[in-house]
Amino acid sequence: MSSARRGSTILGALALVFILVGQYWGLVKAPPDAYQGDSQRIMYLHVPSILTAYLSFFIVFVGSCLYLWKREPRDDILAYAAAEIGVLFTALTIVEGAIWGKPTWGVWWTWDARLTLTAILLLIFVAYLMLRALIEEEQRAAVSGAILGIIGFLDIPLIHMSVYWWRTLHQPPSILQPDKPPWENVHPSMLVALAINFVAFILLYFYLLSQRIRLGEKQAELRRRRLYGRR
Amino acid sequence: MELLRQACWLLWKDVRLELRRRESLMSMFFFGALLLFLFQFSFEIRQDRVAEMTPGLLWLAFVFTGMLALTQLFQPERENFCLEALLLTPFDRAALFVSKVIFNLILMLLVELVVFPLFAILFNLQYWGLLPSLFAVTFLGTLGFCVLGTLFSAVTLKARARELLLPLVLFPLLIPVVLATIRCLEIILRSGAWSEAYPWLRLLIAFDVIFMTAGYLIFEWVVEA
Amino acid sequence: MELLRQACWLLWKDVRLELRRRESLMSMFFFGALLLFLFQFSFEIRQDRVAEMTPGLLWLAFVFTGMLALTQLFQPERENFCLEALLLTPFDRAALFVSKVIFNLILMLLVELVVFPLFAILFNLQYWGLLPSLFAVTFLGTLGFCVLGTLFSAVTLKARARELLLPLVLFPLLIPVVLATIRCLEIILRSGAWSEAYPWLRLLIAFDVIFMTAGYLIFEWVVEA
Amino acid sequence: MRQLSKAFGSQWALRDVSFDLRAGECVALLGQNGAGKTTLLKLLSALMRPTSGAIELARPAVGYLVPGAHLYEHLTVGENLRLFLALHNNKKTPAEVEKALSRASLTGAQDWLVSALSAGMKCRLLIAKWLLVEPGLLLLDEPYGPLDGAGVDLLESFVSELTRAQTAVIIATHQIPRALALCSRALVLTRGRLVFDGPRDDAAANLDRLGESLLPRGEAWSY
Amino acid sequence: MRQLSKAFGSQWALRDVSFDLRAGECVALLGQNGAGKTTLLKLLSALMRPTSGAIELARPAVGYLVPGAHLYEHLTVGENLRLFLALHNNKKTPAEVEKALSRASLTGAQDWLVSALSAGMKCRLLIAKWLLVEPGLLLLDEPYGPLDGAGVDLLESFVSELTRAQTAVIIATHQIPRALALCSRALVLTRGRLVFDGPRDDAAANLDRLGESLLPRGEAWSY
Ligand code: HEM
Ligand SMILES: Nc1ncnc2c1ncn2[C@@H]1O[C@H](COP(=O)(O)OP(=O)(O)OP(=O)(O)O)[C@@H](O)[C@H]1O
Ligand SMILES: Nc1ncnc2c1ncn2[C@@H]1O[C@H](COP(=O)(O)OP(=O)(O)OP(=O)(O)O)[C@@H](O)[C@H]1O
Ligand SMILES: [Mg+2]
Ligand SMILES: [Mg+2]
Repeated sequence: MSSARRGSTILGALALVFILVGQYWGLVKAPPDAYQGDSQRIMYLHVPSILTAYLSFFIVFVGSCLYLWKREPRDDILAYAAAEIGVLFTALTIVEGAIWGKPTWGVWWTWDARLTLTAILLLIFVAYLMLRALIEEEQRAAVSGAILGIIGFLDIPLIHMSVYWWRTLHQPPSILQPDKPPWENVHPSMLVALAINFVAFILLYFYLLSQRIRLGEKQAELRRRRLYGRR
Repeated sequence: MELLRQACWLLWKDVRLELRRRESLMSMFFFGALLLFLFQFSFEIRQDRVAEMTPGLLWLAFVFTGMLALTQLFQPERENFCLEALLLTPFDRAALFVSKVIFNLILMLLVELVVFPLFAILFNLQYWGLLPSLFAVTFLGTLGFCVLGTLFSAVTLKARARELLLPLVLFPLLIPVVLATIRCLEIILRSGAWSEAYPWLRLLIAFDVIFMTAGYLIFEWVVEA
Repeated sequence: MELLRQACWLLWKDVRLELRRRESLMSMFFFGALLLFLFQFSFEIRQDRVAEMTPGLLWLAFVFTGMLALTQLFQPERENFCLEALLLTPFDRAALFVSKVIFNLILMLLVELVVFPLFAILFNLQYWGLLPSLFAVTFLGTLGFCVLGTLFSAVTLKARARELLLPLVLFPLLIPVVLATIRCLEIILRSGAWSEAYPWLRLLIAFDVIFMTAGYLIFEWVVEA
Repeated sequence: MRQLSKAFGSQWALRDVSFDLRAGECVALLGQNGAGKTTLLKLLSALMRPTSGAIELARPAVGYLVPGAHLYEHLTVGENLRLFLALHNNKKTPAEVEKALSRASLTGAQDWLVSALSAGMKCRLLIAKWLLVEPGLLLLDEPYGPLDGAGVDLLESFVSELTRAQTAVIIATHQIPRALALCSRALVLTRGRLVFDGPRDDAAANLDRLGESLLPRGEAWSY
Repeated sequence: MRQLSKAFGSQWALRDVSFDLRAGECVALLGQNGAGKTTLLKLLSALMRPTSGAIELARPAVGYLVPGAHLYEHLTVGENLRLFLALHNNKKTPAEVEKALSRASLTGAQDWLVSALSAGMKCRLLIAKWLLVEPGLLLLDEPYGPLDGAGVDLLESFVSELTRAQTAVIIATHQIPRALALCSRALVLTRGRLVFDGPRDDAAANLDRLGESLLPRGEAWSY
């Protein structure tokens, strides 16, 4: 228990260090973008956030499968925790993207495939949380969540495909293409900033996840104590 | 096949109940008709735009009426602990899934059968020749809708704010179905060419197959204690 | 006012049942967002067409929410003979009608409150200044919808054959309400001029008043043995 | 009650039943399964309309207790009581409510959802409800079913309190010994017809003759 | 049954209940309101999952009879029976079904909607259903409630038939005299704990000590 706690704390500290370094690198050391100027620097947050969100979805899936299979409350706690943090990072991505979009595209939102996909991701995660919150009985809520976690994950490739085709097969790609940064002439320190921020976000993610799992375990422990009395 | 035999019995039960009360069908027909009127009054559908708007409107009408049916799909089981009564029997849980999917499919197809011609008349469309292909595509889409819809109708059986929660959970997952069906319909209406629609059609079929399998495998957990 | 006091208690009960926690409200918000997504996928809503399509789309969203809510409106009373329990008390039957209408109205207004701004943001509309008038009109339309819908939903509570006629009468009545509201919205969005919308508005108000009175008078007969 | 009849479809569930009730009277309503007891109670409570005949009530407030029904499962015990008391225009104080609940051994269950109560506890809750409402006529439909010994004691003391307060009580039940011990008068229905109406001792003496299957074989039904 | 426990939220409904059942045994399950009888039966029927503990069944087919529940109200009697028999993989002929119905005095009610049956008739219908299904373990939850004398006779002959056919039967009830007369063994629950498990005569002798409020005041409970 306490070694897990220590690990989590170290993770948190590391994440903090990397975030600080990454921000320094992103905000100060990396040169401004040739076309977009300083607003491009938000990329150093934006891209790592969506990456962690994807990771989250995968962890929800794994936790859900394990829970249905083994019925260990531990796996359910994992899935729930990952879903909650997933919402956070997906929302973060969208907010960052929107903030980025306003100066570059002139609008907060556009129906680009990638944006749409991210929004759908958010909706699925949110539906997961709602579903769990609106079912009274604990076991029922856990099982229902697991089912949504699995089905949702299976659905992602299909949603991905359909949304991309929707935007590409149907009409010419929109003039706005956020996914084509001028990689050819990227400054190396841009890449370094991005890499550091990747690591920072992954660390941060696992730190939050471990904390959230701990919270879930504490709640379960509390319920057990109420039942069996202090031991 | 044990599963099919049991599913048939359960289906027979649902059909019996529906014939006796006609609750779902009635509200679906009314709602479908209301939607058509709504479309008629609110979107000026001009002839040149028909190919573009029709699939969206039609499919939207189907999805919405389908949603209505889904909120009531397990009503008989909710009353009088009948779900428990079913669970006491040693039947294959997947049979319940299969029967409810089929029942829902029947309801929706009936509504579609009425709405399609009504739509054509109201909007003066001339797509009678295309009707078989349109219907085939709609069938695939409806199947996908029913499969996931039934699954989550069962999942949200005991939830509060159910009528809002169900679409909330369901719609994001249904996006491939919605997009694929509409695009297919559009392509057929525009050019009548199947070849262009193939990728979408494949997607639709993949969706149906994946989630029928997944639902079949997972349903046991949905209804158990 | 005895009636209002009783209606308040009944309303309190419904609200209690619905929101044991605040998540129901959140679900409303996401529900609104979801509908707009669905529209986007169904029709390519282009900038130049938005103003024209807005009233229809908005009302589509509202009618859909309303219908879903209606199927569940009397669910608490259906279970466990609770309607009988209510009828055993000497309360004014109309109070039940009033409370259910208000409950339904609250639900729909909440969704509308979310959908309006969301719609504006997602489709880049500039109707902020018109919002109060739009909302006023929508309110009138929603009221009419809720009144008729509540009656409709109460009727289906009883399965007796002769009363199945009532929905047949009630449902078509919804069409003028929806039509009037859409026309009003359209006019306001197009020109912002109230004067042009007056005839429709008067029609809408007349409908609301007539249906509310009729519902109030008829409701006792609908729920009584 | 005059010439009360009720038909379902082409079938009579109740045929020309007439009787008078005095205030403060306790009546046992007996009869086989399907004899029409529940139908009669529903007619009296105005939850059903008679096919013919009329009901005249001196005090219109009718209470009708069916174990397990008539409660919102997803409201708490306290919320259910508050709602129904408010609709009955009943201005009992929270202290009185608390007292009624404690009589029904439901102290501390105020904040439980009704769906979390056991069958007997729901029945006790209904008793507490009518205890607070004090109706002019109380109809009980098979109230003994889910109650344990203490619950039966509660029910019977509740009934005798009501009759002392001039409320008429009708108990439809198959627990004939208990019902006859409690009530002063008995009605017996057979296939929708009122075949006996008289004091309990006459009923007890003639029970075998009145309905063949009222008692299980060999049951001693002393009271 | 090993160490069966069930908690609802932070409250135990059943605490470490363990017992064995032999084939053909008839067990009376007694206890006050809220003691946990229904919870125990639901766990045994696998309609609920235990919080801890495990259940081992020799013959997996479990029947669970709760008067008034488990029937589709808007199907007819015949349709209900046909549906459930089909799902139980039970190949009884229509003649056998007719016979079971006539034993339950429901002849001619085949085409009635279940919603048109009286409480006792529904209970008889459930008895007919389990009579046809012949489960390996039958759980009865307060079956006496809505039954008249003849119905009780039917129930008891049904139970003794089953036990003769090596089916184990558990009856949860507050009709202690009847249950003890019928059963060979008794279990008594008090606030979720099994406080007695033994032959019925021991139970009968110790009843006052086991649960204060199992019997109404002054009830003679000879059997
Ligand atoms: C609400 C708005 C936005 C959302 C939801 C969003 C979402 C995403 C997502 C999901 C990715 C990862 C995609 C992948 O790796 O496959 C991504 C990457 C990226 N986004 Fe955004 N984005 C938004 C706005 C913007 C804006 C305004 C810009 C800049 C003009 C931008 C530039 C980028 C870049 C440069 C990448 C990474 C490079 C790449 O994968 O090609 N995004 N965004
Ligand atoms: N809704 C209904 N539709 C048609 N017939 C009905 C309906 N309700 C009751 N009946 C019939 O009326 C008769 C009397 O039913 P009732 O419920 O009054 O009997 P009961 O005396 O209460 O019996 P029990 O002791 O079993 O509760 C029965 O034959 C029953 O089938
Ligand atoms: N779904 C539930 N949620 C929470 N608590 C419950 C639930 N079901 C039962 N309980 C509680 O568990 C305890 C046992 O209930 P149970 O229904 O098993 O009692 P019982 O022995 O059947 O009583 P009765 O004789 O009244 O039927 C009660 O205190 C009850 O409040
Ligand atoms: Mg009855
Ligand atoms: Mg019980």
